[in-house]
Amino acid sequence: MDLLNALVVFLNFVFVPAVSYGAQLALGALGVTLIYGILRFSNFAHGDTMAFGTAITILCTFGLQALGITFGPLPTALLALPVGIVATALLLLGTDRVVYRFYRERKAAPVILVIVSMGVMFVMNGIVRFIIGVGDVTFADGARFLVSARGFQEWSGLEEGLAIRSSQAITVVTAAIAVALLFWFLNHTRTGKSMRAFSDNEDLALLSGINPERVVAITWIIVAALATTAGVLYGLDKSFKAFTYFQLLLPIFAAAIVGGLGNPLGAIAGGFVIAFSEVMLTYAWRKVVLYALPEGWAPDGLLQLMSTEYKFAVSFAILIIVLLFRPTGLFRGQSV
Amino acid sequence: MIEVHDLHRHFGGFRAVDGVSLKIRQGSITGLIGPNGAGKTTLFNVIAGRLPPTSGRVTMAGEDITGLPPHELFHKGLLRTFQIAHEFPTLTVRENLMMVPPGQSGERLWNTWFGRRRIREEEAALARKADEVLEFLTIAHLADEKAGNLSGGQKKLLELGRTMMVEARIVFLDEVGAGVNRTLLNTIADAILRLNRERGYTFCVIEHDMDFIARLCDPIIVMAEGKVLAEGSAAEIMKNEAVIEAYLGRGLKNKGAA
Amino acid sequence: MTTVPQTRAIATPARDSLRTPLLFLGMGVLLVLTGFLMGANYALLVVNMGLVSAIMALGVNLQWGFAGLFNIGVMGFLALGGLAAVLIAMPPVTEAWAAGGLRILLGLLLGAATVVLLVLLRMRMAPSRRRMAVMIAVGIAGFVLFRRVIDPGIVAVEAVTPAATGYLGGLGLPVLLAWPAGGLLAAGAAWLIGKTALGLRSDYLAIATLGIAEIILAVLKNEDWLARGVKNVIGIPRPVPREIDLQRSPDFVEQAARFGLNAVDASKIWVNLLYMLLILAVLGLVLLLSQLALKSPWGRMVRAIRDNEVAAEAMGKDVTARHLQIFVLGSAVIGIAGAIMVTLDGQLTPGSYQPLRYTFLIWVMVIVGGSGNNWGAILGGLLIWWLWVIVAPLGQLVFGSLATMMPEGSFMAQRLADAGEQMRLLTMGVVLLLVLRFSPRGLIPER
Amino acid sequence: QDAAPKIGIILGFTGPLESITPFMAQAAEVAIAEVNAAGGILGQQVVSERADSTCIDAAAATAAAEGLVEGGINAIMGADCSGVTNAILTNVAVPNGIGMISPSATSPGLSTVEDNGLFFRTAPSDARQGVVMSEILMDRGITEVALTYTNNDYGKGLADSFQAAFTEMGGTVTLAAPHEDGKADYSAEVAALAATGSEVLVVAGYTDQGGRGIIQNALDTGAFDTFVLPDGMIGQDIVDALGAGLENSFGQYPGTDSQGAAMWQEIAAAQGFDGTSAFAPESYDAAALIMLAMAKAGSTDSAAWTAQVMDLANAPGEQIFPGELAKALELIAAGQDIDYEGATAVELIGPGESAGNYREVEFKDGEIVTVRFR
Amino acid sequence: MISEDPLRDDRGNRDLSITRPRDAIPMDPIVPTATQPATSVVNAFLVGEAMVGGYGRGPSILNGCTIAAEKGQIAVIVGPNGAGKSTAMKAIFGMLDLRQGSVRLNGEDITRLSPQDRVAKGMAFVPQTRNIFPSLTVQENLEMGAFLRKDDISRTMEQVYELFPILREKRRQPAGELSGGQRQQVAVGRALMTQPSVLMLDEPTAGVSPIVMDELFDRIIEIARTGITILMVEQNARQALEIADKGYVLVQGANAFSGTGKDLLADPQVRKSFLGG
Ligand SMILES: Nc1ncnc2c1ncn2[C@@H]1O[C@H](COP(=O)(O)OP(=O)(O)OP(=O)(O)O)[C@@H](O)[C@H]1O
Ligand SMILES: Nc1ncnc2c1ncn2[C@@H]1O[C@H](COP(=O)(O)OP(=O)(O)OP(=O)(O)O)[C@@H](O)[C@H]1O
Ligand SMILES: [Mg+2]
Ligand SMILES: [Mg+2]
Repeated sequence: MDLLNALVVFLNFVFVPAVSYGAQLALGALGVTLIYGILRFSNFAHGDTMAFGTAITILCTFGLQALGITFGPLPTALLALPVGIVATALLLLGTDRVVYRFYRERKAAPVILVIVSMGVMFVMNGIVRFIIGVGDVTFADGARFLVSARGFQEWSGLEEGLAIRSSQAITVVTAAIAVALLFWFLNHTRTGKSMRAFSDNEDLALLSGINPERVVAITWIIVAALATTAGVLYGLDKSFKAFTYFQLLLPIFAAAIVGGLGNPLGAIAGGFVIAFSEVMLTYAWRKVVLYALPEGWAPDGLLQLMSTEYKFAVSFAILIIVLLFRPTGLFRGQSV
Repeated sequence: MIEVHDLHRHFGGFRAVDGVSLKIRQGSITGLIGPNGAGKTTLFNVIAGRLPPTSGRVTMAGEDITGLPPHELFHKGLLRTFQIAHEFPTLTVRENLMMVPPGQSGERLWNTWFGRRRIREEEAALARKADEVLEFLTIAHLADEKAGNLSGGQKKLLELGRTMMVEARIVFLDEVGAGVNRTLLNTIADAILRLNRERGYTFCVIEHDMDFIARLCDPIIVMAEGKVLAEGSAAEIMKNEAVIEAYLGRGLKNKGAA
Repeated sequence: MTTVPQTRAIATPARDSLRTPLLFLGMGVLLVLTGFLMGANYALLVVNMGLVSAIMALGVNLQWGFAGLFNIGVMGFLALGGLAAVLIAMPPVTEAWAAGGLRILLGLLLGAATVVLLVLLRMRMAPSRRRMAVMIAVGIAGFVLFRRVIDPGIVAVEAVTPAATGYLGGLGLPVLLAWPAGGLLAAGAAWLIGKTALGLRSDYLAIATLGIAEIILAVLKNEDWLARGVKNVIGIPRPVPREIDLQRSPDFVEQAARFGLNAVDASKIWVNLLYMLLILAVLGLVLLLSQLALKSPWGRMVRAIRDNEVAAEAMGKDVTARHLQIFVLGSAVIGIAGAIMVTLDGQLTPGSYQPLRYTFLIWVMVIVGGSGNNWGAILGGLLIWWLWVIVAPLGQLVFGSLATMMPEGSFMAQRLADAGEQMRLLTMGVVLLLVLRFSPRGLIPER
Repeated sequence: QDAAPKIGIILGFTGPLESITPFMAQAAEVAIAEVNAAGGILGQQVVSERADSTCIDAAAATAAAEGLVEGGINAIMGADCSGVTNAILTNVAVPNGIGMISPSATSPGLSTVEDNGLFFRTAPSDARQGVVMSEILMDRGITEVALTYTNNDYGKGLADSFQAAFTEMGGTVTLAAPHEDGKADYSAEVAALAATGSEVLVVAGYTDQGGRGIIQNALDTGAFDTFVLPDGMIGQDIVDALGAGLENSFGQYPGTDSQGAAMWQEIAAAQGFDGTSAFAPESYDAAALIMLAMAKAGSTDSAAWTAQVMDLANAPGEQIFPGELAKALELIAAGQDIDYEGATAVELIGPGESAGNYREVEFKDGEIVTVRFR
Repeated sequence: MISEDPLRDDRGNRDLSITRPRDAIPMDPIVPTATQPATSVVNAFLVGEAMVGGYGRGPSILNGCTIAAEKGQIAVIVGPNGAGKSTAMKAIFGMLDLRQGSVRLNGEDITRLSPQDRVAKGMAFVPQTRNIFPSLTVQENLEMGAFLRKDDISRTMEQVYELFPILREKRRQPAGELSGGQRQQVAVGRALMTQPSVLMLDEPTAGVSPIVMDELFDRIIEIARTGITILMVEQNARQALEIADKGYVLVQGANAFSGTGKDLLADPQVRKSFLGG
């Protein structure tokens, strides 16, 4: 019996990874949910928006590194982040100007906008690959670990290690701050309220003197900031690859939807639901149980509920079950 | 006809319908009035199966119909209109009416492939019927317009028109009059009376226009804050202090401008 | 008065009735041009797959365009259709059946029985803690029993020459039977899904269907005993003769020579034409049936439901039942298309079913064509598929020549040359945006 | 012969393999350039044309290949993924009678497909590698491993053959968990693999896909520090990215003690790209084989040149390594036998697939160090 | 698509006319013609003169009607359903492109201003339908009414709550969850928050209980007395005309009768055909 080791194993392989993956999804989902909440469509280009912001940030990071500028123990990419955000904001505003605005003025049905965003997705895809290529890019520097497995073992004298990467910590903190800020912004500032009003009833918003173009522009700028941050943090933690960012779209959407579209808190909750269900349900509990049970009680199997090949299936099944009980997500999101 | 037994419907902690018991007599035109937010529409929604009750029972001709879905109630002859018009915007006005009657053979997929002749005949009859109703509602010229393009009042008329497409046993009218021209409303009142007398429809009517209510309804039930406040004939209700206090008021204070 | 954009225009009937034939004519011209530029056979291939895409688009259009069901699990139903092709047309693997086939069947029966029992329990017992407990107990017991019975069977079956078979094989029937069977399989799955998930709305339904599609694919990819999983099933029998046999048949070569064609070209064209006839027959039937249905009170009811479910329900229409019916029908059409596609490819490769290609591209077809209009869906299917394959050479052409215009060896020239193939997606995106820009409600809008 | 010999290079330039296919195509083009510098074949310069197989979309791949055929190609270098390779083979290559050499389709299923003698591959079928890998493990005294493989025909095939061979030799695979490429997160897989308590992890994936994600994650969490890497996982890029993390690891990829691989590295380096990138050397070999076969057959007709492929690839004859294509052409012209070794020690067996000689490697100081050959 | 809750369904966004895409139908140049009515109304504070217009390329709904209101006075439009009353209101507010005619405010021609610009000029409008923000709370709805105001809005909000006490109770509830009449009160409250110089109301009393209606009319009179111009469409025509300084009867997009409220009430033909006897 060794409960401490059991706990550490659990933390190291289930809790910490799930929390940080959940936070990564949540940051992405925040952007998706915001667009849905204000502009009322599911933006398929979000994954590629994240990729674009990250690509610019990476180029800028490389520039900084070449100049010998670093950010101490923190990744240099964080220094370059503002540049990425600005570039992404410009891109999004430009896209809105040449693409989305037309359909907004025409009151196109949301599904048209969804398909249009698919077109935008293809184009951004091309742009990103053009800028940075299709290969895998690693750009993390600074201290990789807050707590490394080896370090933890030495420090605690336990058999098991616990690793916390700095990128994980930064992601979780950022996600928490982002959702708090967004919540406050939407519910307690004049601009935020006007954005919600616009999403509720565009015509009436006009009659109240709310400038729709301003609302839209602010939305895109916030989305740019969220998307770039999410993309960069994800890239720091894993690595950057255009195709993976496109693939991220699905879990991000799942997170936004299971949380309830349009609700920032929902995005966070959704991210964690997806992440935890992926990791927990396919985890082989054997090691934890080995430590937790008295000597000699050891089970012979792996104690795995589901094998990992059904990881996505399981997380989607959980998602569907959640939706069956809460048809518009955990936090009662909007629906068009 | 319809009996409501101690019906409750709560939204969170808010008791929109708070223990209502009432009877709608067969063949009557029952008026349901009360201040805004009294719970009238919610009561309708519960009876018509739109909302599940928190507790309580609804029976129709002795049969328990609590919580039945709206489409089944429709087939039992219970019809309703919506306070906020619920037209089918991309259907034409005529189609809005033609879709109403139940049991159309063309609504079975199989018949649409192998029973075209019969469908054509039925359709012709339906179209005639729809045009009659439109004529009556003074919007025959709009028969081929998309219903989404109607004016606010015209949509309410369409809402009423749908109930005239079928043989109903009981019809719930939720503020058909709001936004309808008063002259036309008189005509509608005549029609309701006729349907009631000649075809034996039972009506339950929510309306804020007291002339309309007074002309049609007996008895009148007054609701306030989720409960039944009073019940009686028009004359009784008009004199009831509580009702005047809560609902009717005493007319304009500043008669005439400047 | 000057011109007005199409969205607002209440187009005159004359222009409206001409629009569809004109657009189809234009599509035809495009295809013929493709034939001239890239070869007749290439054009035929594109047309065939375009027609299959059109069937898929019809299925999606039935669900979305007419009933407003946001199904983005298209990929899953396509895959089920494809599975049917394997299950019907591949020869049975007798060793595998001997090794554990019956065990697997028994296991599946037990699994199904458990589910039925659970449903019965749910219906028969009053909602209570006890019901919950009983159901959980039955569920777990059933699952354990199911795994106990089926697992050894699976292991045994998968061990039978895993590199070549390792699965139960199919029924060895003519592959054409797989087409309706694919529809049935997809319809069955859709019925189950619809029973549970159709209460959801818009994007929530979308993600649920997407999830179900992912689950279907996870099963297809990982249950090797069923259809070899990611090891793929290749060599699915064809409903038409093989080109190479034709080329070897003296009769055929002689016939071809009379038309002045060499044997290779003639065989390819003949085979593709045969395929085209088969596909056209299916497409025509689906189109006819759905047009008849839509131009009837049934169609009116369905549109009414799409417009306003609440009111439709109050008018006595059983919204849930109609949704289920349409979901099943649409999925069946998609399943048929899936079976046809696998037949055309001659192989089932579960790993290749990706949402971008097999769900979203189909959606693009429906929307660009004009949702709510069957002719639009067909046009969209043809056009978008054509674009999808043509932009690859096109993008390369454009970017290749751009690259040569840049100064030799410069960064841009290098990038552009490298990016040639990548630009396929970009080109696709630009074209999509342009089409939707000039025809925001689709090329052939609903009425 | 009037038209220039033309080779179609059909690979998945978009889609899941898009990050390695450019190098594969480049490798093939390097071979073509080399031949052209030596005066081409049959007195003409060889031309090539790329097309996108998408790797996943059989219908699009078929159309793209048909487009190439209409464009007058005489041979196909491709395709990459086994699925589309089969589709192109049965729907385009066989009906049109066009020869085809795939550098990377490793599915065993392709060994038995009806190809009319038109199909070859320079990548070994996975069956052999499983055995080699098991032997390496046994020699190192490792009898218990956890296994993860990329969930496609390559990964699954390799995992199957490895599992069979390893168990046969008395080893235990505690868990065989597939992973999907291109996904966002691999914590679940690593967690499950770590829970087995095995010390060694076999990763049958790709250097820039899920395989790498798994290793990264396993290193970070301290779950494993010894990895066994088969061919798809070996490349300079992963060594650069993971650095010291691979110090304890080892693996194997096709190669003999012939100097071919090293020579190829040099050529690639001179062209400015990473020669170790997965399936790049195989691509070079595929293209080279096609051209040499055409030269030997004296014809660009597929039936003619495919008949020469086996002969060229196997002994007897003078060994030909990368960069020596000019010499090979001369020898062929002189009517002498050659044995094409190329970058991957090509040896074609059975229905025309690589026999599979392997080099066992370790990763020291950021270098891929060959330990021995098997 | 329609969501679960019918009350939440009126998100705007369906009326294409409102945002006036740039390429809308261009106006024919306005040439004064003999058919235009006498210029007696020209000097009123708010005038929509000889308006002709319709939706999209459809037929004209307005056929040369003229509506005017003096500063600090109440003008009421009545007429059968579909007569074009709401359309006339929209035209005056710039949510519909006029094919002919003009709109003037305080002598200035505002025909070509966008609705937003008219809001900035002190005009406020309560549409007949979709006139609230359903997912915003009641209080936020009111705040949005005062979006352009820079001064302290709490006093006005207090006044609105006094006028409609039920709204104070429900101020933290999403407006979409209110009853029909309560929503109508929110809509009017929102417009009052603007502190406009012109207040346009399209059937403000539809669905409102008698006691609230009386309060509302009282309040409208009060507002008018502070110098605000009020233009409203009403089906509760008799009460409305009683307080009206000026009444218009619209039939098929044209003026059928006009006069003071009392005149119209006294006219037996008007009473019979339009006011329900
Ligand atoms: N979905 C809901 N959530 C919370 N409260 C609700 C909801 N629907 C209605 N209510 C509340 O229930 C009360 C009764 O509403 P209801 O619509 O039944 O009133 P009503 O009597 O029809 O009023 P009116 O005459 O204005 O139409 C109102 O106070 C309303 O705010
Ligand atoms: N968006 C629209 N598109 C096309 N036609 C419309 C549209 N809105 C209204 N109409 C038509 O314009 C005419 C006038 O409508 P309007 O809404 O102005 O009537 P109204 O006088 O306000 O009637 P009500 O008293 O019923 O509200 C109606 O016949 C209607 O069908
Ligand atoms: Mg009500
Ligand atoms: Mg109106």
